Amino acid sequence: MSTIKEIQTEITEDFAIFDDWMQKYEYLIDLGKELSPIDEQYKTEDNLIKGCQSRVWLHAEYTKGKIIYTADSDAIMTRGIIAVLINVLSGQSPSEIANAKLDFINKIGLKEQLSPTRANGLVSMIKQMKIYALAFNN
Amino acid sequence: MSTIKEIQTEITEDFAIFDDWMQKYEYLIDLGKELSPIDEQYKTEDNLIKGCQSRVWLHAEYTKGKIIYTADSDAIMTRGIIAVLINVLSGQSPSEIANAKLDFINKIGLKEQLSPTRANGLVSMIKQMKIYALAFNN
Amino acid sequence: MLDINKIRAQFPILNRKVNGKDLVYFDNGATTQKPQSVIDAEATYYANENSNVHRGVHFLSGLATDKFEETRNTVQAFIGAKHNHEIIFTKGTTDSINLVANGFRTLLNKGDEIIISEMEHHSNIVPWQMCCEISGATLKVIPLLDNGSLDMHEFDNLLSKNTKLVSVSHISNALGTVNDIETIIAKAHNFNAKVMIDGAQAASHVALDMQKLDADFYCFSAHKLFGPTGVGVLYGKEEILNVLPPYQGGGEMIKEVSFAKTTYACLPHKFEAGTPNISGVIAFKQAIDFITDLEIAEITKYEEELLKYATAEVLKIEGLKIYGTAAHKSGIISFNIEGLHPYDIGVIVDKMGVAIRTGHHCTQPIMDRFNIPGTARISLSVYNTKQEIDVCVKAIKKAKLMLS
Amino acid sequence: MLDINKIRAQFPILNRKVNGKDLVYFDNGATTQKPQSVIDAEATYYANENSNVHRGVHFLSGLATDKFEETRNTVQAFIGAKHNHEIIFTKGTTDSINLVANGFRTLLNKGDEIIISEMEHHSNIVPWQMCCEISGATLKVIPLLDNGSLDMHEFDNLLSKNTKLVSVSHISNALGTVNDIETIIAKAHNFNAKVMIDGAQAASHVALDMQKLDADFYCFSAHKLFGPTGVGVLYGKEEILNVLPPYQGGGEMIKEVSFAKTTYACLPHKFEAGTPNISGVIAFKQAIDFITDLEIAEITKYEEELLKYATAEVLKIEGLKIYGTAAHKSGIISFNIEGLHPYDIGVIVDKMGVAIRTGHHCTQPIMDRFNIPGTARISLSVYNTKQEIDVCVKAIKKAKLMLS
Ligand SMILES: Cc1ncc(COP(=O)(O)O)c(C=O)c1O
Ligand SMILES: Cc1ncc(COP(=O)(O)O)c(C=O)c1O
Repeated sequence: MSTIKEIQTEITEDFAIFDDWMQKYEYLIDLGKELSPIDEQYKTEDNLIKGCQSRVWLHAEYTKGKIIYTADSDAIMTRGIIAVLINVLSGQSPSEIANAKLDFINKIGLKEQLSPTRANGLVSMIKQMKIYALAFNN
Repeated sequence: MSTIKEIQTEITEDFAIFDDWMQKYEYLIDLGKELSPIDEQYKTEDNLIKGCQSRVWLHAEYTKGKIIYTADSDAIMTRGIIAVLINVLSGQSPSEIANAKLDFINKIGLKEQLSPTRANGLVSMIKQMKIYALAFNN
Repeated sequence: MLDINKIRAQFPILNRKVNGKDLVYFDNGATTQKPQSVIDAEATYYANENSNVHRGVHFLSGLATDKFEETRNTVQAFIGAKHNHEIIFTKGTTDSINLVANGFRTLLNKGDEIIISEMEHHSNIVPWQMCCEISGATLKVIPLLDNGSLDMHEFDNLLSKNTKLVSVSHISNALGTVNDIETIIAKAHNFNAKVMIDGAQAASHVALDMQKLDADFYCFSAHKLFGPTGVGVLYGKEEILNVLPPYQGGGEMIKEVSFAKTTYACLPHKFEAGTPNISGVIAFKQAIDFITDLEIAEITKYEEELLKYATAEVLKIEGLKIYGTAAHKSGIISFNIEGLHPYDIGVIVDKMGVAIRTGHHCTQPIMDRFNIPGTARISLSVYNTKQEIDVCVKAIKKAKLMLS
Repeated sequence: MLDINKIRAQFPILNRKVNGKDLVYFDNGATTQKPQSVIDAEATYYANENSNVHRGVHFLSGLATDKFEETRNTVQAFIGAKHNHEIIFTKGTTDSINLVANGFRTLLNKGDEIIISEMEHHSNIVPWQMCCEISGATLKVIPLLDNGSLDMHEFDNLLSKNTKLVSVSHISNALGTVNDIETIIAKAHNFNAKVMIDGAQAASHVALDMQKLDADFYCFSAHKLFGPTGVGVLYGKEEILNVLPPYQGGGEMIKEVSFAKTTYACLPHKFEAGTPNISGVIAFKQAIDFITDLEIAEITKYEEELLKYATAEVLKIEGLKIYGTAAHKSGIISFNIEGLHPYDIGVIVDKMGVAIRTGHHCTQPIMDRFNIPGTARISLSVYNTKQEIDVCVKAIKKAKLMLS
């Protein structure tokens, strides 16, 4: 399995192909559509991360030294970004996740969507992913 | 006795002599010093008109169809302006006072001191003088 | 007739690009843009006149105070208040409503009732919930009809001798419904209830006359009226403001302070504790002058025309549903497209330079009523044009294509 | 060393004439003047970036929100708060104190005590009087010594296990006294009482470090700190802000609203209902940057030098008495001249271009303590000079001559 760093490089290259925002957004929408669904039983209040506008559910499981994340959102653009984040972090070890620097976010131009002041719940989602990593690390 | 209009003209001429604010203010201070004192028994809470900064006491007496005002203030500049106002209004009939247009205020450059938003109680004093006039008119 | 190009020229932000495209600003319900005169007034104040108000005897303090009070007189004339001390400056509509709701706590008893409606902005719900919790009064809610107007029949049923206050919006920010507040006020007064009108969405769109309307309280925000942020107006009838207890304690609002006994100042100062937003209030005058120069009736007419056009155009988009279809509406179109989340629509049209709002618009009970997570909302102002509506509709269509 | 001419050049108002004379602005305790960077920031915001914050997904809304939050981070760094959500934006010091006093109503019981001092500004008196009236708690007052400092011995006597909160000013606006708040905080904490510090007169003059100070609440106004009117800061420790009930109800401060149950948002939003003073908060960042660029320690040093000079110079005027002669003072000189009313002095020096404040400075209990109707007050800022002090002293002498 590739490292977090390698996956980020890959994603950055994937996005570099696109000339304009529209192609990039269409790609994100496709990723959102393809995101493997979260098990319905995990779409609970407890797993809900509330942004002002779109809702995000996040579930984490720890097996064989790795964390497997599944997630969902009611907005498709948010799902697309979730798909990218899961691609990067899911299946990695807690310590790698906890220490990961997610620098692809700036590089592929998702910064706006992932600014701490945005209302889409994604920043809280990343925070929650790291909190799981720290918890499983102990 | 001169009419309110005549007195105002006189006062305007008095002030027109002065070249600068300093002479004008010194004149006002002198008027303030010369203001015939209010009878101490009338310096009551009831007769007190509170500006934020200087206090004004106003007393009115109705005799022989005329209103006689006496007034005082703890600030000398305020006393000076009071002296001018009493000069203009005291000894006139209620209806003349009630209808008086005090246009000398603008002409002699006391507008700043007598703006409705000033904290010296003078505007409230003029209002109170007119209220007495209306009361005695009935 | 209004010369819209001349109007647009007064708003510098309308020249800017967003994401490489001309800005199309349709988020006027959230806040309006500002004409150059308002921007200049703030700058001029700070560069030439800045001083604290109401307290100083020096020149600048007098100047600032005079200008500050000039705005109060301008607002008085704008809404037809009887006295200038019936105009209280607050920091916004939310502040104005809280001021009244806080004061009413002490005037209400268990068994008393407050009536609001299902279409209210959170700012006209939560303060009354807090007020009821503390006073023991009960909150009653006028329900919505399917077209987004108030169920006036139910309103009649809710009114009783227990009703002490009715607080409803003049115009709904999420649905655009213009409420028949004249009737609401008259009916409430029949039961001796006071009426507060949340005019946040009305003051820049329709003419206001407090004498005709006979509302007991009316409030709005300067920032939704081409004015600065951080300034609000609370109008209240003198006799009611006199019995309402003060809200905040502090400088300006007192007559005498001692540890034994503090007495409160007269109106309007009783409700204006502390240093106010002086620059904002002073610049606000320019915003009102902007409106009165255009004539509010002309604005209403033009916006009605825009609304009619926009409604017809968006309805051509298949699967699009408008929430709020009352007969009497202001320039607000809330909609969803079948199968799409409003957030996604908003994010994509933004990339085409079009600023619309998405979400619950601080009106969750409306969203619950229609069982939707939110809507996308176009809200119009007098500087908007039909061409902008065309751009917006095109952008929505593109978003639909991309998202489907 | 500070280059005062360079500093002055940043303040456009300092070039203006008043009554034909160069403005000498010594009313900084009431409000400070604004550097061009602050003025420009407001104008730029309105001309390019204006949008409502925290709600929109469109570009301008994101931009405005980011800038708004940037100021919060700047304030956090400026006062050394642990978290940025410990910074609440209010409309001013008065608003900040009312927010806390209102919340404490529900946390206090009969028999509990609040301690304030005899030197407090009305804004730090009246809210606590209101709080006590409603909660049944008792207000205790630390008396003043003749030199205008707090009677710390009496403070010790007042402190008890009943003390729930102590609220005192960092620096007195009427006397200039710098209180030993470190000691006050430590002593209050020994009794498990919370401490609120009114920093209105401190924040632009002395360095602040919440970690070292350990205050539970600290507040100040932007307009006294070279920033816009209508913006205030309330700092509170996270754990205390979390238990304090919300103040105003409205948009932004909720998590969910329904008529059955409303839940509140997290910090800082819980305390920021409604549209904030967006332009003011954004421009406020420039004001703090102005201070940090100069270095606050340099400002303190320079102002001490000015104070020393001004004190010596005014004391040369016969019959002049200074109120507030504590060992540790900030740049404020409150005085009276035997036989003269401060109002008269103020009116006359104004004619010579000198803006000083006269009156009770919203501290009537101090005036009562010294049995005077008011004082004339010179309050200094970093852009003032010794030459200006000379002009002011000359003007006071002239006033004395005219009035005697
Ligand atoms: C010590 C002190 N506290 C509180 C205040 C009130 O500040 P504001 O009027 O900005 O609310 C002031 C300023 O007048 C002050 O000097
Ligand atoms: C109908 C209505 N009421 C109240 C408000 C609150 O106004 P503000 O945020 O300016 O306090 C708004 C605006 O968001 C509104 O549209």
